[in-house]
Amino acid sequence: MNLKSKFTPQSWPEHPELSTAEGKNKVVGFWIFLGGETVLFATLFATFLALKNKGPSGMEFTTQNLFELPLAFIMTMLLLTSSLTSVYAMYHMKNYNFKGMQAWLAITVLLGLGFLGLEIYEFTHYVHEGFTFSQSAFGSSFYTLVGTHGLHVVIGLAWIVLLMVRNAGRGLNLYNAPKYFIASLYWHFIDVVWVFIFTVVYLMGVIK
Amino acid sequence: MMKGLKKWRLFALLTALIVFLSGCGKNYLSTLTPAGEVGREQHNLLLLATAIMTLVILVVVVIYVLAIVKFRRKKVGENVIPKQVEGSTTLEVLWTVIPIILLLILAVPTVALTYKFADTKAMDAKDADGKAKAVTVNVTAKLYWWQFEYPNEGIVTSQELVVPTGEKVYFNLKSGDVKHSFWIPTIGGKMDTNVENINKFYLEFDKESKDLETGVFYGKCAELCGPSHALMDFKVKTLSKADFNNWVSEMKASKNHVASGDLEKQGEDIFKTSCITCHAVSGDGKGTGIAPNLATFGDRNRVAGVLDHNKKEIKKWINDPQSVKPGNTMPQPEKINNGKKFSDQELDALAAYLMGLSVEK
Amino acid sequence: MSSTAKKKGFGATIWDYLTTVDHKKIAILYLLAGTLFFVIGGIEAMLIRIQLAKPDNDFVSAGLFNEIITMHGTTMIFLAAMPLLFAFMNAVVPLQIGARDVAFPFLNSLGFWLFFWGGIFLNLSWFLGGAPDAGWTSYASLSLASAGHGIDFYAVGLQIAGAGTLISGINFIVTIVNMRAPGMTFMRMPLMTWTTFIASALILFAFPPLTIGLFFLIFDRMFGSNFFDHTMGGNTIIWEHLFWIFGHPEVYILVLPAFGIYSEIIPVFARKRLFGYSSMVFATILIGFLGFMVWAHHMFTVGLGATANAIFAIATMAIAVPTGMKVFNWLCTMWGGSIKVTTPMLYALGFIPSFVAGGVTGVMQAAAPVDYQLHDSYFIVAHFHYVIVGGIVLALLAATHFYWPIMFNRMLNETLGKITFVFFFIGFHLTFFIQHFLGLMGMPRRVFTYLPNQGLDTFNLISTVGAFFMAIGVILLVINVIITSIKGQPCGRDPWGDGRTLEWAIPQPIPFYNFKQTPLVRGLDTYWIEKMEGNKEGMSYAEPISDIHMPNNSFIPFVMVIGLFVAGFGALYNQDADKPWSLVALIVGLAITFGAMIVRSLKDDLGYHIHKEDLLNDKGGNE
Amino acid sequence: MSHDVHVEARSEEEYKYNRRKASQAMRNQVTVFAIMIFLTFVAFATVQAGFSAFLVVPLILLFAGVQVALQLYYFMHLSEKGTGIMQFFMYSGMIVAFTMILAFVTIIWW
Ligand code: HEA
Ligand code: HEA
Ligand code: HEC
Ligand code: CUA
Ligand SMILES: [Cu+2]
Repeated sequence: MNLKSKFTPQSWPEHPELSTAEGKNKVVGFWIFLGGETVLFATLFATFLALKNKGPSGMEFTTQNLFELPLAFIMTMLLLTSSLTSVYAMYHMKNYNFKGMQAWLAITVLLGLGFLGLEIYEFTHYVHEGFTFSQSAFGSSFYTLVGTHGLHVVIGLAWIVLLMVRNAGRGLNLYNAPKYFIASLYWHFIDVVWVFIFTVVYLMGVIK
Repeated sequence: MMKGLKKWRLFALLTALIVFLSGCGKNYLSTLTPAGEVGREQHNLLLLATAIMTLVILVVVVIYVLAIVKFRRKKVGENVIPKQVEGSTTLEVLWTVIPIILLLILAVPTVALTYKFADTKAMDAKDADGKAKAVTVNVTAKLYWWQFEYPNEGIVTSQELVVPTGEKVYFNLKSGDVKHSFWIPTIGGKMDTNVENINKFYLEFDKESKDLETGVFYGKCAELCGPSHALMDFKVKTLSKADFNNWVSEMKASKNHVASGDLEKQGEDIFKTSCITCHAVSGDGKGTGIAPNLATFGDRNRVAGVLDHNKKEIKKWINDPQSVKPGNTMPQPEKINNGKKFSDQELDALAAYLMGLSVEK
Repeated sequence: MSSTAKKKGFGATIWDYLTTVDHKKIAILYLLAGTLFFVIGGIEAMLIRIQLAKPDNDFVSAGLFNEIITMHGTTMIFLAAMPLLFAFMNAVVPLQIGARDVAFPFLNSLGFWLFFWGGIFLNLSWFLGGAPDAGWTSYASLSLASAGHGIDFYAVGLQIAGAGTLISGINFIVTIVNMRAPGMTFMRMPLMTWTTFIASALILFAFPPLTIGLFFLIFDRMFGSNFFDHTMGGNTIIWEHLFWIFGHPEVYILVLPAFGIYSEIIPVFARKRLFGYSSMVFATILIGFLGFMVWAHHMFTVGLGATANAIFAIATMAIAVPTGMKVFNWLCTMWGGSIKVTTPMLYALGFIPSFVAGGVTGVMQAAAPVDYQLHDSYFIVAHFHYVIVGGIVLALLAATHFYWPIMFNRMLNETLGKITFVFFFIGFHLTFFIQHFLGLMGMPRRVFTYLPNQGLDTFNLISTVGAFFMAIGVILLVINVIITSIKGQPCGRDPWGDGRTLEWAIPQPIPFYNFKQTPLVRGLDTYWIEKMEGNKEGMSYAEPISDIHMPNNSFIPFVMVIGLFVAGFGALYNQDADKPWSLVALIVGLAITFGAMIVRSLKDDLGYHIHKEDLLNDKGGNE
Repeated sequence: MSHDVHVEARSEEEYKYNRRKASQAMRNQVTVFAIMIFLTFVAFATVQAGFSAFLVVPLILLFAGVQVALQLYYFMHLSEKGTGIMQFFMYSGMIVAFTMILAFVTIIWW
């Protein structure tokens, strides 16, 4: 396919991410990868549920006295909103509006960074209180589950930023449209996982 | 459940076949010579399963042989193009339904027995003194030896499990270090000893072990647990209820054991300085959990589960336990005897003393 | 890059293979590496059998024995059986569906190198202070207690190799979903393709639990977490579940492609359409699905409780039904056909009764109360070697003979092939049949020795003798391969005469771009249909000849994997205080990997085109 | 993989129509977002209010399920045509996930 072929909004296909064979492969492949990721996170959730509040005898930390809902709520809002902004970005991508897309992605990244910052704050806070990765099985499973999600956020951010920088000078084409599209899928998936994290870890954690 | 089934005749025949095929193994070790209710029921289910499976294999092989014989190209003709058949719904249904029926025949007793073997409610039945009515043994598996504690009787032994015949014996199984698995093939199927929880199950012992070639049933560790996993054997002595009660009181009395004779006395002295920190020699109490309780050592069938039970092997063991069971936790003599090996004479003394530790004489 | 490049030097060939993204060459790489590991695993098996030939033997020591069985199991499953199956999947599936290559050629190469270096990493443990010794299952209590770095090699090595497998699995799925030639509907796909598809789906869902389990193990051993340390609230049963949630589907990942291979061979040599095609497809899917519902049958004695045991027992038994459908369909394919007993067919014929025997012992074990006796005894060893050797290894040997013409344009010697079969087959039954009785007679598995006069001596000796027969068989095969590569003649298209599917329709040697024109698929067994209708070309085409777009070769996958390989050592030695360089290795390794990834994503790699004129001039292959 | 796509310029008419359709769809997305925010809010609120766990847990799990479905079907466009295979793999993954979690909360003791 030709990188240089120029498009107008009119000639830009309705599904740019699917209009090349490579694009189709990428999108289908990525969805299948997400199927695998589902199981990966399920494993972490399952382990967390099995090890929740388990520790050396006399351990003081429990989900009830550790977690704070307001923080989790703010984090949730940030991430949910970033999901919407990336929907906007894809909307502009399909309209062949490169600037609009980049702008909305930038907002997405900012929201993601906010989320990440809060998460780091939360973790350092716990560590200060003495609740660490190696303090108990509960600690190990908590940090691994939430941390793996955090790692996904980091990767997602890096990915989006890389795409934005890389393509800033060349605009949209059929070669990079699928890349943008799957990056946004990835970002939504991160949000999907978070929905379960705040429900299962935080909300179900603080219920007495 | 499977009562009154005439089919057992057929199974007897099949057993005979298997016996013929295998020589059956030894009656103190083989699962094919069950000597207890649990083992027997498992054996019966095994035979039922074998019968079904033999049938399946037979059917397949008959079709298979016929197909090969009838439809070789030599017979059919070199250039014949066979009819390209798509399939057959009737046949599909047939070979879905028949296996399901066969599996159901297997599944019903499977489920029933699974629940039966897991039924340990009787363990909780207490008599007036708050003691459990059933004989209960707390098994602790350690690298590479077994401790058997009898909480009701307040005694402890190791390496050789002693149980009464003719009643259900209940077990609490636990591991002291890594995972092991408790298996007495002739008596009944195994149960793991986990590190984080206690498993419960029961076994029944029909036959008194003194009639066996070896005098005891053989027990095995069935979960890989390190280099000497293969050597983590234990033995089972089954006694009539009366003999068992007798044994229990002898065990309680074993704390009063005194060594007789000079050699044994000398052995006792060495033992008191080097060994007593780990090994108890009284069957009374709960056991140290560090090393096998040696109160019944003289009555044993093997040394450390695997060596022949005589003075020569005892000396070999004490002199170099690591060469016998690599990775086991009993220290080499240098470690416990001020950096020296035991002299031959000291070993003799220890052996004599250990042989004298007995409750059954 | 042109199709006319002739006779390359040795160095150029090596470079070509290091950078190739062509599925046919990657297939050859898988074949070579898989064979290497199969021979290593086989030698380990021989050591096991020699040690057990007589009671109280001291051929190898207790600790070493545990290392050998662990490495035997791990090597055979992860580094021999799977890659060898991948070899044939890679070689055949794209051709069968009329595709130019797999969906992600770059990832295909990455997957291979990950597997290869992961395997090397694991095997280096032999030289770097001892191999893993906790069994291929590596149960957590023991694997945490195990001293030295053996278990670390296991965890990190499998992590690397496993990533490769996962990538390849996704690749196959997308290939099969997206790259089928026009007319190739799902219900016209050959069974090799179907089983590859389902096995890949199983990989997709089974490997993540293993990945996580291995991470837990790595964290526990190297970074101070407490997943499995019960004194800190951890639980070793979690490992057992994770391992078997992976482990059980894994055995179907192995056996389904093997079923696929038989489903190709039997119709060809019975000269008859596969009986009950749609029920075969249905059975494959059902086996895949049920495969995820039965893992706890490996844990009947753990103490999960009667209800769990009963449920998993029933679910396990259910798998016999779809598997039975397959067996009877194969039998009915032969029935009424015209059977020619070539070497591949001989293996297929040997497979049927052997696998059924292994399968039914599986069902016996599924009866939980019986399994209380059988678990961790030699009966289990007998069961799984019957299904694995009788199912998978026979399939691999069959496929080697069957697909050799496609991969190398040569035929392996038939007579020698049949002799190989006889040795291997007799040896196989001799070795493993008797082990059923060893188990029933009270011999636990994973024992480095046993006491004399317990009735186990003779049978063990017989078993060892059988293993030597198998070794002779394998050596004969190697000889056959060597002879063929020296003296073999090009065999041309459809050498078996009765090929039915597209891979046989393509001219030999196969051009590096596969099909000059995308074929049009007009039904199940396309090539057969065309042949029956007298089409000399063997194919109908879906489009006129036009330019072909090809991906570029790339060295990046190799570099990425080397980075991970180095980082693996860094992580592994990070726990040792006396190895400060380990942190450097970890960082440098990861930097290499990420650097290579960034290069890959920054550089637009658009491939190149083969022009129509060149295609028209190209009369045959690319050699 | 072998050929470039031929992208045909759409007629002005068609283009306008598509544009309208897209912005209509975008408005739907915003509605979906509003629902998600609402669900999240209710979930946090019921927990904060301290109702009985037997009531709250199923409720918030249900809400989570709905939210995820919305994400998948609207934000990630699974509701569009030609996504059968993707749905198949997602659902298969979820079945495996569910089985595993069920097992871990029932048969792993203390
Ligand atoms: C390719 C590999 C493979 C395959 C295909 C199978 C297939 C099966 N396996 Fe096996 N299994 C292993 C590899 C495999 N297994 C391995 C490696 C282990 C040990 C791991 C370890 O611990 O190290 C193991 C262990 C194992 C266990 C655990 C034993 C234990 O450790 O206690 C069990 C228990 O249920 C089991 C059952 C089964 C069953 C029911 C099948 C079924 O799929 C078989 C179905 C096939 C048939 C039944 C034959 C054909 C059917 C018919 C002709 C129809 C009619 C049949 C009937 C009505 C019965 N297997
Ligand atoms: C794909 C899987 C696979 C395959 C193919 C095999 C093949 C074989 N296996 Fe293995 N086996 C396992 C998977 C496999 N095994 C697993 C998973 C375990 C459990 C491990 C554990 O407990 O953790 C196991 C365990 C296991 C045991 C039990 C160990 C124990 O519990 O103590 C035994 C014992 O007999 C055994 C034997 C054999 C033999 C004789 C072969 C033979 O079929 C091998 C045949 C091949 C050869 C003989 C190679 C010949 C080549 C040469 C001799 C060299 C020639 C060289 C040149 C020409 C250069 N295996
Ligand atoms: C650190 C503790 C320790 C000390 C000290 C120790 N042992 Fe042991 N001993 C063990 C352990 C542990 C075993 C079980 C080994 C096994 O079977 O794996 C054992 C086993 C034995 C056995 C075999 C037991 C049986 O039931 O078959 C004998 C006999 C024995 N020890 C004698 C001695 C003597 C004599 C001494 C002193 C000279 C001694 N031990 C000192 C730990 C110790
Ligand atoms: Cu203890 Cu094996
Ligand atoms: Cu299994």
